[in-house]
Amino acid sequence: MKSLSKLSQRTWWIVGGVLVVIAALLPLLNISIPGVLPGATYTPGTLQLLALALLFASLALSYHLLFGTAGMLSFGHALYFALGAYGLGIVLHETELTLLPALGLTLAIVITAAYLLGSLSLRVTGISFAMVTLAFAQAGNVLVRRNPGITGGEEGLRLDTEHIPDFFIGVVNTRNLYWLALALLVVVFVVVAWFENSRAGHAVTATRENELRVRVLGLRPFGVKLMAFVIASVLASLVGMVHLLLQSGTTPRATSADFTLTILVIVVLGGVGSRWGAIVGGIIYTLLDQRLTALASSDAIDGLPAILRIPLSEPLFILGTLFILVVLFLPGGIAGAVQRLSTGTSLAPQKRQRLEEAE
Amino acid sequence: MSNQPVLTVEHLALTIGGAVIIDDVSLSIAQGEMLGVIGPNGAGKTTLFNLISGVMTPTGGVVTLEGRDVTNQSIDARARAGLGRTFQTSSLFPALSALENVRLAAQVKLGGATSVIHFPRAHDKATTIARARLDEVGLSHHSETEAGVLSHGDKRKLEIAMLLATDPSVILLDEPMAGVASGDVAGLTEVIRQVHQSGRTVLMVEHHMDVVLGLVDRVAVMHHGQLLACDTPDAVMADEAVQKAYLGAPL
Amino acid sequence: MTEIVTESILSVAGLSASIAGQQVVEDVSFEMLPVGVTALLGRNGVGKTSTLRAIMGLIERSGEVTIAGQRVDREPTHRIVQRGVGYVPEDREVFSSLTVAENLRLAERDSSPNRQLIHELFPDLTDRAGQLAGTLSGGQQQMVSLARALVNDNRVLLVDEPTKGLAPLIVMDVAKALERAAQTVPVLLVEQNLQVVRMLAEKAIVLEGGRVVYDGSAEELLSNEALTKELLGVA
Amino acid sequence: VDSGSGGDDLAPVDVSVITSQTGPLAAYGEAYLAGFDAGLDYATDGTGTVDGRELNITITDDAGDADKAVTAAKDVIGQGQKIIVGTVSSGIALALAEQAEQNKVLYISGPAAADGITGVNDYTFRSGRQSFQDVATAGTFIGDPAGKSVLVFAQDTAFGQGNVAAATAVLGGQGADVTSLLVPEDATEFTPFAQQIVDAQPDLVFVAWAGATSGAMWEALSQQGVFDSVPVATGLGDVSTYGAYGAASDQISFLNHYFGGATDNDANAAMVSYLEAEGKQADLFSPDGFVAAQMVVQAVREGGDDVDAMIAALEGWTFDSVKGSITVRAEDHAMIQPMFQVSLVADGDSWIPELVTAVDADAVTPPVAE
Amino acid sequence: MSTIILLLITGLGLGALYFLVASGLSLIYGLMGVLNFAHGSFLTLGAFAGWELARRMDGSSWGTLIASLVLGMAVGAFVAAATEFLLIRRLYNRHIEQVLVTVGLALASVALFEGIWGTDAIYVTAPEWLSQTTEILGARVPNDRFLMIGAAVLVLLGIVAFLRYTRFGLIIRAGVENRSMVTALGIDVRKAFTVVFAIGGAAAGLGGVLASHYFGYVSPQLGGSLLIFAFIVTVIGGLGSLAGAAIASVVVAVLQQFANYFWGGTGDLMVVLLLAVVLLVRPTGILGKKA
Ligand SMILES: Nc1ncnc2c1ncn2[C@@H]1O[C@H](COP(=O)(O)OP(=O)(O)OP(=O)(O)O)[C@@H](O)[C@H]1O
Ligand SMILES: Nc1ncnc2c1ncn2[C@@H]1O[C@H](COP(=O)(O)OP(=O)(O)OP(=O)(O)O)[C@@H](O)[C@H]1O
Ligand SMILES: [Mg+2]
Ligand SMILES: [Mg+2]
Repeated sequence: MKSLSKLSQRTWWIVGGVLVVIAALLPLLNISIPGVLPGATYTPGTLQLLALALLFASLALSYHLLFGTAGMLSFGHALYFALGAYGLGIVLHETELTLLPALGLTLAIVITAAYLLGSLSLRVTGISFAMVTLAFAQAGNVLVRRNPGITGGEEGLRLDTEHIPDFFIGVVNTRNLYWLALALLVVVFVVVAWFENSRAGHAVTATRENELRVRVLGLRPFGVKLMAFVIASVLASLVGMVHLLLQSGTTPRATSADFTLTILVIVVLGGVGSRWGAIVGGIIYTLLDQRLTALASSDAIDGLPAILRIPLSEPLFILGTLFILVVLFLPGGIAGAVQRLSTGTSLAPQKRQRLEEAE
Repeated sequence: MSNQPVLTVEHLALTIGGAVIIDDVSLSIAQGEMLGVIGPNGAGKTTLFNLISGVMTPTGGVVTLEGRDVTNQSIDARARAGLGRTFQTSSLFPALSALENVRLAAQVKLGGATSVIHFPRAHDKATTIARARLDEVGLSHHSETEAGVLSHGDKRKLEIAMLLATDPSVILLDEPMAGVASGDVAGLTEVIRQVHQSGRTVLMVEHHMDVVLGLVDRVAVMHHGQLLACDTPDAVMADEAVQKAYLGAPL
Repeated sequence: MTEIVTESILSVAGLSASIAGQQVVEDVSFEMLPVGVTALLGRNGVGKTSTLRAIMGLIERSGEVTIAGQRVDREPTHRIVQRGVGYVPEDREVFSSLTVAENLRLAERDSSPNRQLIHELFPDLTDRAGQLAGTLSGGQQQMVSLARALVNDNRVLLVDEPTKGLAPLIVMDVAKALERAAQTVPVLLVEQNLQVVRMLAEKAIVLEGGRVVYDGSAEELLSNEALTKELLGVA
Repeated sequence: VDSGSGGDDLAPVDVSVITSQTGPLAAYGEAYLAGFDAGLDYATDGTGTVDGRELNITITDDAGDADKAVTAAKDVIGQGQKIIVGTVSSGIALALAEQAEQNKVLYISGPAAADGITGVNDYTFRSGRQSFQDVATAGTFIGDPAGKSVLVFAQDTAFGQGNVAAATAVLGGQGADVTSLLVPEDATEFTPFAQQIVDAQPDLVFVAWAGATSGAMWEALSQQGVFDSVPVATGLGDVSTYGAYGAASDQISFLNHYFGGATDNDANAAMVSYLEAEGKQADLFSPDGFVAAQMVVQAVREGGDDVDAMIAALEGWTFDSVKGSITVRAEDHAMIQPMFQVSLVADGDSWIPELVTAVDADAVTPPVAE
Repeated sequence: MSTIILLLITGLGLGALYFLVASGLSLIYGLMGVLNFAHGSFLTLGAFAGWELARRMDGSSWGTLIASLVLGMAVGAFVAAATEFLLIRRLYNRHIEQVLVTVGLALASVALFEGIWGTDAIYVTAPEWLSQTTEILGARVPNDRFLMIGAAVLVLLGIVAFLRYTRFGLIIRAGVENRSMVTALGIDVRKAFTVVFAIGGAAAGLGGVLASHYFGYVSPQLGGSLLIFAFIVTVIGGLGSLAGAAIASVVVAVLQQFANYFWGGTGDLMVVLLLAVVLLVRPTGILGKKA
C-alpha cells in the first residue's frame, strides 16, 4: 500500500492520460518498430496485436485487483473471462438481441455467477481457495468441451456477426476494435484504481494482511472480499467480451487452468501489487508470446546447431525461461525493477511479505 | 460506577479434544468497572478473552454483552456492539503504516469503512483521530512506519492505539505491558487509567503485578481453567492459594 | 567442568547491522563477562534484538564477532550455533505446527541433552509433550523457547526477554535457571524486568539509537537514579 | 499507380500459409507443409510461378492457438493479401473461415476434418477430407447398412460428436441403427467401456479416436475381447500412430484418407519423389498440402487478383491429384475424393499399411451442406 | 457383478497411478509448501529416460523394465535436486514465487521435450505379461494394474518410513514455518530441503515410467495431463498427508470409474464436484491437520 501522502499521484495520472492519448492516436500514425511490431502502427496486423496486448493488460489488471490487492490467489479467474466471451457469443447466437442488450444480459449472468461462486469459494482461504476456484473453472472447461452443440466444443465458438454493428467487422475496422480495447483498459484501470483507493479497497487490503484483526475491529471481511471478487470477475468478463469481438470467436483455451496461470504469470512479470506493472506485464507478455513464435520459425534460428536450435525454436521454452529469470532476479517484476532504478532503494520488504501471506 | 453488569459470562466451558481448557467460569462485570485477570501461564486467561470476543466458540455456557446473549454472534458483530480487544501476540496489518492501521480502526467506528464512494483523506476525521491515538501511546514519530517493521515494544503500543481508535465501551487487554520498556510502563498505565476513567469497562490480563494492583477494582484469578477467586486486590493478594499457584515468593 | 575462564567468550567490535537498508545497529562494541550475566538494556526500538540477531548472523551485519577467540562473523547461522551458542529469540518463535516434544527434539544438538533439567524447570512441558506448540498459552511457548536453548550444553547463551509474559512464579524459576546456567556459561540477556536484571546481572550495556551509551557495572547503573532515568526512562 | 497495366500482372502473388509448426499438432503441420511444397512444385512445373507471376509464399506458425492464427490472418489481409491457406486444427480453421468471409478473401483450409467447414461460407474451401467421408468409408465394411447395428465409439468432444452425427446422417440414412458410446476426453481408463462394447454386440463398431490415449484404448479393447466378438473399423492415422494398435493391429478394418502407398498415379509419384528428395516421407496429410497448392495455382491462374473469380474457378473444378481424380463440389465446396480400405501387416517389429481396396469417391460423397 | 469388480479393480489401479504421481507432490507440498507445477515434467522426463533406456536394451524383458524404473527414479531425483538447488533455494520463504518458478519450469521443459522428442506419442513396449489379463470373479483385469498397485504401496511405505525414521521430516516442517529459527538451532536446513526434493523427484520419475506403461506411450504432455488429478488428490487427502493422498487417490479414481460408466461419462465433473464439496465442508481435506 502506498501511504496516505500521495503527492506524486497527480503526476502519475497526468502521465497516464498522456499515454492514453498517444495510444489513441497510434492508428493514425505511421510508426514502425521492426522486430517488435509486425508492421507500421496503422496497419491492421499491428493494431490487432496491440489490441490483444491491451486486452491482456486489462485482464491482468482485473487479476491484480483479486491477487495483488485482495490477496486472493485464484486459479480460476479464466472462468469469468470465458463466461464473458462464451456468454456473449452464445447470447448472440441463441437470441435475436443486438450487441448492447446482449452485453447487458451477459453481464447480468456474469454478476450472478460471480456472486454465487464467489460466496461459495470465499468460505475457504489460502490454497483451498485456489483449489476451489480451480475446481469451478475446471468444471466450466469440461462443460464447454462436452457441449459442442452450444459452445462448439474444442473447435470453439464463432461470433455471430448478424447483430454486430458493421464498424466492428472486418480487417478494415480493426482500429475501431483497437480503440474499443483501449477504452476498456481505461475503464478497467479507473475502476480498479477507484476501488483500491476507496475505503473498501483499504479494508480489503487490511483483510489480506490480517483477517482476524479486521473482524476484531468490527468489519465483516467476507463482504469486502466478495465485492473485490465480483468486481474483478465482471472486469474479466468484459475483457472476454471484447476479446470475442476482436477475435470473432473464442476457444476453450479461455476456460483452461493454463489460461489463469498465464494471467498469473503476467501479473508477476509486471510486479505483484502494482497497477502499472500489470499493464506493462500484459503488453510485454503479449508481444513476446506473439512475436517469439515468429522468431522461433525464423531462418536465423534454423541455421543454428541442434543444441541451440531445438530450445530456441520453441517459443514457450524462451518464455518460460524468461519468466524464471524474472522471478529469480527481478523480485517485484518489471515495476519493482523500475522503482529500484528510479529510487535507488532495494525491494520494499512488504512486497515479499505480501507474496508470502497470500499463500 | 453503576452496578449494572455490562458483561457477564455464565458457566462458560471449553474442551478441546478431551482437554478441559475452561471449566465452568462465571463472571459478571459492572458498567465502568476495571477487572484484572491473573493466573499462571496456561490458566486460560487468553482463552477466556477469546471466548468473550468470539475468536473461539465455547462448548458450553453463555456470554452476555449489555444484556444481550452474544454467545453465537460473530466476532465482528460483537465488535460492533462495542467490544474491543488487544492480542497477547501483536496482531496488526504488517504492510500498512502505523497510521493506516489506526485509521482503519477509527474508520470502522465512524462508519462507512467499506464504502466504495468514499476515499480516505489526509485530513479527514478518521485520520485526525488516528493521529491523536498514536500520539497518546507515544508512537507519533512512527506514524509512517510500516507496522511490520516496528520493534516489539512499539507493536504493543500500536495495538493499544488501534483499540482506542475503535472507541469500544468494553475493553479486553491481553498483557498490554509485555515487552514494553520499563521506562514506558508508567506512561502506558496512565493511558489505560484515563480510558477507564472516561467510563469504559476494562478487563486486563497482566503479569506485571504492580500495574494490575495500581489500576483495578477487582482481580479475578484463574487456575487450570477455573476461576479460583474474584475479589478486591488486597483480598486476592492475601489469599494463600493465589500466592502458591501464581505469585511465588516475592522477588 | 570447573575450568577457570578468564577471557571473554563472546566479544563484539564495531558491529553494525541493517534491515532492509536501514541501519539499526551502529558500531556496537562490547565484551561479555567470562561467566555470569551481561545485560543488554534500552528502551523499545533501540536495537537490542537486532544486536543479538546480528551476532547470530540472522541479519546482514559487518564488524567483528568473536567466539572463544575465533571470528565467526562470516559464518552461517547454523555453524555459529554449532560452536555452542544457545539462542532464545524475542518472539518465542516456537514451531507451532510441531508438538512440544518435536520442538525440543529438533533443538537437541549433542548426544546427552539435558532433558532432566528441562523437566525440573518446566514440568508443564512434560505434561504437554504431545500438544501442538501453536496451541500453547503464551507463557508456555516462552517455556518451550527457553527449553530449546537450555537443553544443550552451550558455551554462551543469548537470551532475548525471557521473562516476558511469564507469571511471577515462573519468572522466579527462569531467573534462577539463568542464574544457575550463568555459573558455567556466560549469558547475554536482554530484559525489561529490572528486578530480574538487578538479581542476575553483573555487567550492563545500554543501547540508544543503535549505539552503546553505557558499558559498565549493572549495579552502578541501577543504583544511580539519575542514570537510569536518563538511559532507561525509569523514574 | 497505373493499375491494370500489363506490368502489374507480373507482380508476385502473395499467398499466406498459416499452420502449426510448434505446439501439439506440429507434426501434422509439418507433413502438410511438406505436401504443400511438393504440390507447388508439381502444379507450377518447378517454376514457382503462375503465368509468369511469382507465388510469394509466407508461412506463419499458429502454434495451435486461434489467437495467433487470427492475428496473423488480420495482418496479411491488412497488407492486401487475398489468399490464405492452411491449418490442421478445426477450431482454428473455423476462425480463419470467419475472417475470410468478413474480409472477402479466399481461404483453403488444411487437414482439419470438421464437417462444419464444408459450406461454412462462400470464401472457404477445403483441401482434405471431412468426417462424413471417414464414416461413409467405415460403412463400406458392412456392405448394405440397412438393418445393421452400428456403434460409434468416440471421445466426447466436437470431433467425436461430429463423427456420431456423421454416422447417424450417412449410415442411419441408409437404414442402419446407429448408437454411440461417448468417452470423456480426459478419461485414462477404458476397460469398462470396452466391456460396454462387448455387451452391446453391434454389427460394427466404428472407433473415432484422436490423441495419445489411443494406445491404451486399443489395448483395453483387445484385453476385454472386443475383437473376438465384434468387427471394428477405424481411421488409420499418420505413420507415428501405427504402433498404437498393438495386438489388435491385424484385427481392425481401417479406413484411410491416405498413406504412402495408397495410390499409383503421376501426382502421387511426383509427391513421393519430391518428399524423398527432401528426406521426408509421404504421410496421412501430405495430399492435403499438395491439393491446397494445386488449388492455389488454379485460383491464381484463372482468377488473377479477383477473389470472386478465384472462387468461380475453384467451384466445380475437377482435377487429378495424389488420391486420383477429385472434385470441388460447387454447392458447398466439399472435396469429393476417393477413400481407402487398409489393413496393417506386421513388418518385423513394426506394422505397415497395405491397401485392401480403394473406395470410389461417389460411394462416400457427403450430403450437401445447407 | 463382473462389471462392478472390474470397475473397482481398475479404479484401484487408476488410484494407484494417481497416488504414484501425487506422492512426490504431496511430500514436497506438505513439507515445503511448494505446489510444484514442474512435478509433471519430472514425471515426463523419468518416462522418457526409461524409454530411451528400454529402446537401447531388449524392449520387452523384465530386466529392461526394472532397469528403466531405476533409471527413471535416478533421473527424477537428480533433476528435482538440481531444481531445488538452482531455483527453489534462492526463493526460500517466498512460497508463491517458488510456485511461479515451477510454473515457468513446467512451461519451458514441456516445450523443450517437444523440441527434443517431438509432439507425437511414442509407443512403449513392456513384458508380455503386463498386457495380458487375469480373471477375477469373471472380470478380466489387465495385469499392469497389479504392478501399479504394488508400486504405489511400496512408495507409500517407503516415504512413510523416511519421514518416521529420519529427522528430515521434522527439520523441514519446522524449516517451512520458520527457516531462520531452524538455523538458529544449529541445523543446516538447506541440505534437508534438497534431499526431500530429490525424493519427491524420484517418486515422480518412478511414476513416470510406470505411467508410460499404463498408457502405453510417452509424450511431452504425459506428466501435465496427470498433474491436475495429482493436485486434486493431494488437496482432497489433506495437504501434506500421505495417507490422505492415498485414500483420496482411490476414492477419486473409483468415483471417476463409476461415474464414467453409469452416469454418462461425468467422471471428471464428479471429481471436481467432490473437490469443491470436500473443501467447503472440510477445508483441510480428509486427513489434513486443522490449521
Ligand atoms: N488443542 C489443545 N489441546 C490441549 N490443550 C490446549 C489446546 N489448546 C489450548 N490448550 C491449553 O489451554 C490452556 C489455555 O491457554 P491460554 O492461552 O488461555 O492461557 P493464558 O492463561 O493466557 O496463559 P499465558 O499467561 O501463558 O498467556 C493452555 O494450557 C494451553 O496449553
Ligand atoms: N524488518 C525491519 N525493517 C526495517 N526496520 C526494522 C525491521 N525490524 C526492526 N526494525 C527497526 O529496527 C529498530 C531496532 O529494532 P529492535 O527490534 O532491535 O529493537 P529492540 O531494542 O529489541 O526493541 P524492543 O524493546 O521493542 O524489543 C527499530 O527501530 C525497528 O523499527
Ligand atoms: Mg495468555
Ligand atoms: Mg527486542
